[in-house]
Amino acid sequence: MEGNPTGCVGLADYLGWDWKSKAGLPIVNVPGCPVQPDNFMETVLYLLYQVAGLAPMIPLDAQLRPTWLFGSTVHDGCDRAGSYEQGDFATRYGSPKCIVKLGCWGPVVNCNVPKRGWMAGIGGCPNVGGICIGCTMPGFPDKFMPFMDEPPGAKLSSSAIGIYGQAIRALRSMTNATVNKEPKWRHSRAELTTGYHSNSY
Amino acid sequence: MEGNPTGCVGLADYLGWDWKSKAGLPIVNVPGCPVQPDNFMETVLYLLYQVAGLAPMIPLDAQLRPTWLFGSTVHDGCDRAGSYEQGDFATRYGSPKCIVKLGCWGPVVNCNVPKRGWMAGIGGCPNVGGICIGCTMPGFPDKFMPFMDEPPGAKLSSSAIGIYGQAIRALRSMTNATVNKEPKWRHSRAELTTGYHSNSY
Amino acid sequence: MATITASRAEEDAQKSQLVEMNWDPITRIVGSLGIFTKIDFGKRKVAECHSTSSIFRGYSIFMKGKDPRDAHFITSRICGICGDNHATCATYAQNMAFGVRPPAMAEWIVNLGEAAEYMFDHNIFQDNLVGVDFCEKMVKETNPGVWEKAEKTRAPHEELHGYRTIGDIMKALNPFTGAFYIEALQVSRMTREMFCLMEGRHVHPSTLYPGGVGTVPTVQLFTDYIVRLMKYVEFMKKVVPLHDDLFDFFYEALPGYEEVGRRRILLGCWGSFNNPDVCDYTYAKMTDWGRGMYVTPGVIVDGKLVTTDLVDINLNIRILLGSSYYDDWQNAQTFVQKDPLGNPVDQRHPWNQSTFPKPQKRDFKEKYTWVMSPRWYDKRTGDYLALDTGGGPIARFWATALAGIVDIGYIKATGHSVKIYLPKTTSKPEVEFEWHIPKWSNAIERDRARTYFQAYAAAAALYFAEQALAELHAGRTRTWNDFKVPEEAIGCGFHEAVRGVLSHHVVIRDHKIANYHPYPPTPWNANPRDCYGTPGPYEDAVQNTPIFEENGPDKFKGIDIMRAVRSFDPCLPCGVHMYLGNGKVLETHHSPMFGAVPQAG
Amino acid sequence: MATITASRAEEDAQKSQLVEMNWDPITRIVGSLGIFTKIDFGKRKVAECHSTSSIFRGYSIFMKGKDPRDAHFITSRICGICGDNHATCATYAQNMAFGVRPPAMAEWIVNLGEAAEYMFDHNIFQDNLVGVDFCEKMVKETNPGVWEKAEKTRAPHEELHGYRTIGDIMKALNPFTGAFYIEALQVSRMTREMFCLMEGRHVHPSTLYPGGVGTVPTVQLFTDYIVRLMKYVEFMKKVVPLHDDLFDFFYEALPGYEEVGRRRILLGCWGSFNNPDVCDYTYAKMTDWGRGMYVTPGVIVDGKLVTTDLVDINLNIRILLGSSYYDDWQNAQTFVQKDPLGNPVDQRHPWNQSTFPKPQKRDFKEKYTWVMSPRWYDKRTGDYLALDTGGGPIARFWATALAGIVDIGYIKATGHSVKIYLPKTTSKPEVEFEWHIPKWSNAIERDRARTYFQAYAAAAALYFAEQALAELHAGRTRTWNDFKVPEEAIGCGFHEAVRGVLSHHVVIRDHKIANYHPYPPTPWNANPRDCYGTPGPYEDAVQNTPIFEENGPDKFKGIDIMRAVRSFDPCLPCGVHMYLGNGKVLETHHSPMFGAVPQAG
Repeated sequence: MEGNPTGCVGLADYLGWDWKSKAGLPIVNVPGCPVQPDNFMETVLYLLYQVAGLAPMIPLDAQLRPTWLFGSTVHDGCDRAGSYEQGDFATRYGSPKCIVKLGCWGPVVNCNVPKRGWMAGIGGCPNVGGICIGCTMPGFPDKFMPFMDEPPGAKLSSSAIGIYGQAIRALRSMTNATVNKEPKWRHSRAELTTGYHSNSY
Repeated sequence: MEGNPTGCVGLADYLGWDWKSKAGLPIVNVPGCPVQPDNFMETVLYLLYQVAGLAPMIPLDAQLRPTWLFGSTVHDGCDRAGSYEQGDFATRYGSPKCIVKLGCWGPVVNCNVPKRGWMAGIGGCPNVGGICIGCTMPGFPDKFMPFMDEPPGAKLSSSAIGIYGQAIRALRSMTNATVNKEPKWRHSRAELTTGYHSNSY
Repeated sequence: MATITASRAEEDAQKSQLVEMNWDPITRIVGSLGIFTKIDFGKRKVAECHSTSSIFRGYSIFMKGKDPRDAHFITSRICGICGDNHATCATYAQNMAFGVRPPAMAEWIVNLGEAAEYMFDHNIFQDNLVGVDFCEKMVKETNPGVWEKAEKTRAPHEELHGYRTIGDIMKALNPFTGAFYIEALQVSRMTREMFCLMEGRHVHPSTLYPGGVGTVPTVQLFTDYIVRLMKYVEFMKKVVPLHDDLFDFFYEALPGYEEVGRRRILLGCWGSFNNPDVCDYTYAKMTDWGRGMYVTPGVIVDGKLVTTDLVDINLNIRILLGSSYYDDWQNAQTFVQKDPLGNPVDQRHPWNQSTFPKPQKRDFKEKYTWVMSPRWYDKRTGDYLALDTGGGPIARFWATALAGIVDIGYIKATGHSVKIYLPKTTSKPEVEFEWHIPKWSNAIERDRARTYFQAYAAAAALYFAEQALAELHAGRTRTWNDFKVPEEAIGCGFHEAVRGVLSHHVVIRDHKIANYHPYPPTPWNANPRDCYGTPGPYEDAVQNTPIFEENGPDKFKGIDIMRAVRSFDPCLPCGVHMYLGNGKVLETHHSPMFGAVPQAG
Repeated sequence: MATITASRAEEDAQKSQLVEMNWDPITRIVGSLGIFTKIDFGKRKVAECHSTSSIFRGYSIFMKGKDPRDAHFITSRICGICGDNHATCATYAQNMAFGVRPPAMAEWIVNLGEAAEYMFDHNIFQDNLVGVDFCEKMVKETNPGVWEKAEKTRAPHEELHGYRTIGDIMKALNPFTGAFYIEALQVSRMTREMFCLMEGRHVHPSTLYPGGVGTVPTVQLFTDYIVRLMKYVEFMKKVVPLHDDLFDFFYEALPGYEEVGRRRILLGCWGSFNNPDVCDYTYAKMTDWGRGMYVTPGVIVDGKLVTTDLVDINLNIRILLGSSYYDDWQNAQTFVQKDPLGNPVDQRHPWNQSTFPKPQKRDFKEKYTWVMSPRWYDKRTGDYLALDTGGGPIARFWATALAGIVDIGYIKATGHSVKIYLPKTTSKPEVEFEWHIPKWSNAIERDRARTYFQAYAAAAALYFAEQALAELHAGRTRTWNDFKVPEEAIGCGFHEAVRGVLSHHVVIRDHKIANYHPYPPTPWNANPRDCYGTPGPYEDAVQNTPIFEENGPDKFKGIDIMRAVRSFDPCLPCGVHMYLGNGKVLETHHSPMFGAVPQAG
């Protein structure tokens, strides 16, 4: 978080992204704020299988997230995408339509929550009317704020819905790549680079 | 069903679509083959509220289906619509993409199953890889067969994904209106008009 | 020819003692099964029984001319209880007709779905319907002496299931209030979720297709299944000893109870759970891949395994008339002269059947039901055997045990028994159960086998899940192979519906369905006297049933007859109407509502 | 000024009897609460107690400069247990600052979500954490005599909860194996589902916004909620009498137990559940709409209700230093001179607070914690009152009861008690519970109130669901009203987090957040001695606690101290470390794992 006086970082930022345990296990990130409970337990179970020799090395993406959980975007699994596709966007919260113009970052965020629901298939984010604020992404929260504005990438693609699908997907993956990057102040160095200045307040 | 020697019909076809009980209650159809269990119990509960004077007349569409359950299409609530919108269609069953080209009637079928799931948010139809065969529709099954061919309306709109959203929606509602009509042989008259001829077999 | 059960003339007891009692309908599901009996209260036995069905559907008629790819979608709708068994069996027949072999992953997914179906349906039927016939309230009303004994009898396996006496078990079975009744009902939600994970929807699957499945195989899919499965495995460690205690007690408390629902050992099992390593769906290799199934197909006559060969099983199916409301098709079109191996196919075989409905008045001396009489021709003796399914599990166990083929770690068929190994779970250690071939084919053993088969299905699912995960980890995630519908073809599918044998036979001409005949378990069990006078299994089993109930005709509940019929799992029995012969209603009750206020009707 | 608790000099008992015992951390959640005590085993009482927190977050610092609309999203992340309470409270403050009044439907949805949160969190804390302190295994180890008595004591309400003796209740509370422990854990899933229906996700809601909610109100939404709620209502009919029996028994079995965790009655409640008929979020009308809340705000001093006016409550909040690791802001910027009514705002008020962290070594004579000391200025006496929240429910009940305002059919405040009416459910008749103002503010009564408040939340939810359905049936389904972020504004939100008072204060300048201070319950309860020497509530309550545990220093578990601290619901207590003064670890255990193998560490 920009301005954070503690400069706290995640485990991979601290130990290094290519850190491996003595048993050869990498750091596994199961992101989400909070993490979807079944995503977490399922990852633990996978690692138990792996340790027992019943599964190969856990498949992770470049951000060390399990690929089967974080391989698709929120939009890919969102049951409101039908309204997106029809160019039929919500203009106020509480509408059952696609809320991308109200701040939802779904099209560029890697997360399975709308598809899986939050608990026993109940709840979630854009599928139940909550804008996706990107909490599974390395760039969270700074790159997604202010949350309630339409994301710049989404603005482009939601007005470009007339363009051929291939083009849209290319556009998406660019934006997706951007928010999958770490903010510059996440590192294990001693100096504090979040923009916090103790004398500024 | 075409060719059915029994000529069986639904309650509204038999009693008449404007039939009312002595208490002024209409026939309420909760379609689905089978009906989604929560949809059924929820409708019963609504009617109990209504009978107790705690709710107004149950809101029904022209097919006597509760509007809050059957007001949207399968596609409107499908978490694979994002792939439809990107023109990225599955070419074989088992793909996580939109299966409209494999026979899914979702875009023109009124049903909340992909949104609600089948049991405790688990299962469903196109959301889990099963083509929608239109089992909540008056035209079911005849107007949707053969099931595994791409629906003619969908073929049109899935290739027309480049067209402006408004146009697509207009196209949809036409097809949607068609399949919401009864097959001609559903009636309460004595003669059998399903196309069955006892001497033909 | 020849009747195969010991023939029994209608005995003429004292007129005052012979009371006609009818249960119609005996099920809530399409089929409207009715059991018409005459009971000899003098000799305390059933003198005569007819099984009837008052409904006609017409599936084999309106399937004609349809696209063959639609077969599994349409035939799933035959049944609101075991629709998925029909859909699965139809895809087996389609695969053969279209010449397509699904990827292994698809077979594991189907096997996991069908295993969940067995776990679900046997559980809810056994513990929420059969159980009511054995609960405190029912036993108190029908056999007060047995109830007194039950209260005093310690349960041998108390340490495994937690109930001190047999009476405590019976109390736990009381509908809506019994602890075990409630627990079983909750478990049934979980198994249905397992089913929906694999096949999309219950009871008509959305994700089954010829050539494979539409389900997307992921770590999440199998994890979600396995976490529920492990809870079921733990539940089984309680359920099996609980039912053993209950059923053993009945033999002890009511000497001679083995005669209830007993009939000659004539069991059919068409096999379940295809093995993708060997199953290529070709008719030519059906003998081999049939024997590769994880429940072995077989026909058991008087305790001997006559065959395990699906080709043999297939060719000797005969559909007889005699007491059914149809015209004969002996001289109608012959669709299949020879099977793909060159064997001749009988005109009374499902491939060649034509359906000519002929509605008429019910007459027990003539025609009295819409059910035909499926028989299995025993070429050794020339008998047309009225095989029953025993409600499914007893036949599956018997065939699997005698064949001695299945050996997958969690399950081992020994030639005389079946061992089931359940691993450690949250709060219970690992357990090995062993199903032994019983002395009788009767009500109690049909019910006992059902419980053991729940454990069998769970054990098999553990194996299937491991195999599926291995495929997934190896990156083989394809679930469907493409095919073309041939201009002309035939196909057959063999499966086990929850309550017994299921076959689908299809003939394709001009890319369309020319003939289609599904044979689910109920026609095998509920059929009437055939043209040779051989009664169907229900008729046969009920006619042999002695009456242990202590009530006379006035308060008669017919509990022994109900236990006999229910042991066959006639879909989901729910409504029971009881009439006195002279047309007066004696009593009406709905067994799942037993304990609630009885309703006249 | 002046300390408000009876001041207590450190008594110098025999050196050999005075043992230093520390529990650090006492919670698993951010905050790392540590309780450092000196226990006098001679006099069997606690001689001294310090409450510390070893972690600093910096929220009030990095909130500066952010978009004010982001406040609820960010502040939700303050806590992984009650994030939704923060989000809700933040939207209240935003609504005031932005001048927006949400549609009534939105308020009902938020109320239903927050009611579900109370039902969820109180349930899991009470029955899966507090309960363990009262379970068979714990009581056997700490007070064997009490256990013997419990086994022989009949439970007065056996017919309502099904447990014959108090010992049976204690057995049912055993972690992981006790029947009630397991049932409560399962219920907690259901209440969390209820929460997710309304607020999207637990624990950081996705559907809350300033101006309303994004949840789509449908018959399905409320039906899905109500079916779960009715199960919880049924559960409450068992839980309330069960806990009454358990807590009453402790008073009886251990005379003097009312002194455990007892302190002067100094309770704060900031009110919960806004009433959309009156709540317009303007500061000008806050007095009125605050009194319209369905849990009445109030400050109770020595059993008297000093105020129910949110303006009064707001203006008299003071943040003191004294033992905290911060530099003072007395001479820093003043953000708000006067409130919108023209009342002066103190420099020590959250609106004017500046945060200057100053990390340093822990020194119990000087600075020893990151927690500041919130106080409430009592203008009648000039005291800076160290109000506690009593873990939430006791303060909410006390204020609501004395105010006598709430009267919604399912709940009625009488002026001296609160009546809760629960309607008929599946298997239990309707029930009326009545919470009476207790004699003491102590551990047992805090715990008892928690149970009753679970029933209160369920009863309130029944009312909210009816109101929401009425809105829905009337067609008023709008859930959000638009707003503009003003260039300059101030706002405050008052709410009850699960474990007590919660306030958010925001100052907006140039459309950005210029100052933001959230005050959740834990700073109120866990704070250190302030600049006047007044100890914080934990310190105070623990210092007053006599030791009933039968173990000496060697096997000491500190159960009475744990019960005292846990009664305040210090987030979710989980890890408990215990040290002897000389640095040697006496014992370590994690209470939710109590019964499992203890781990050194």
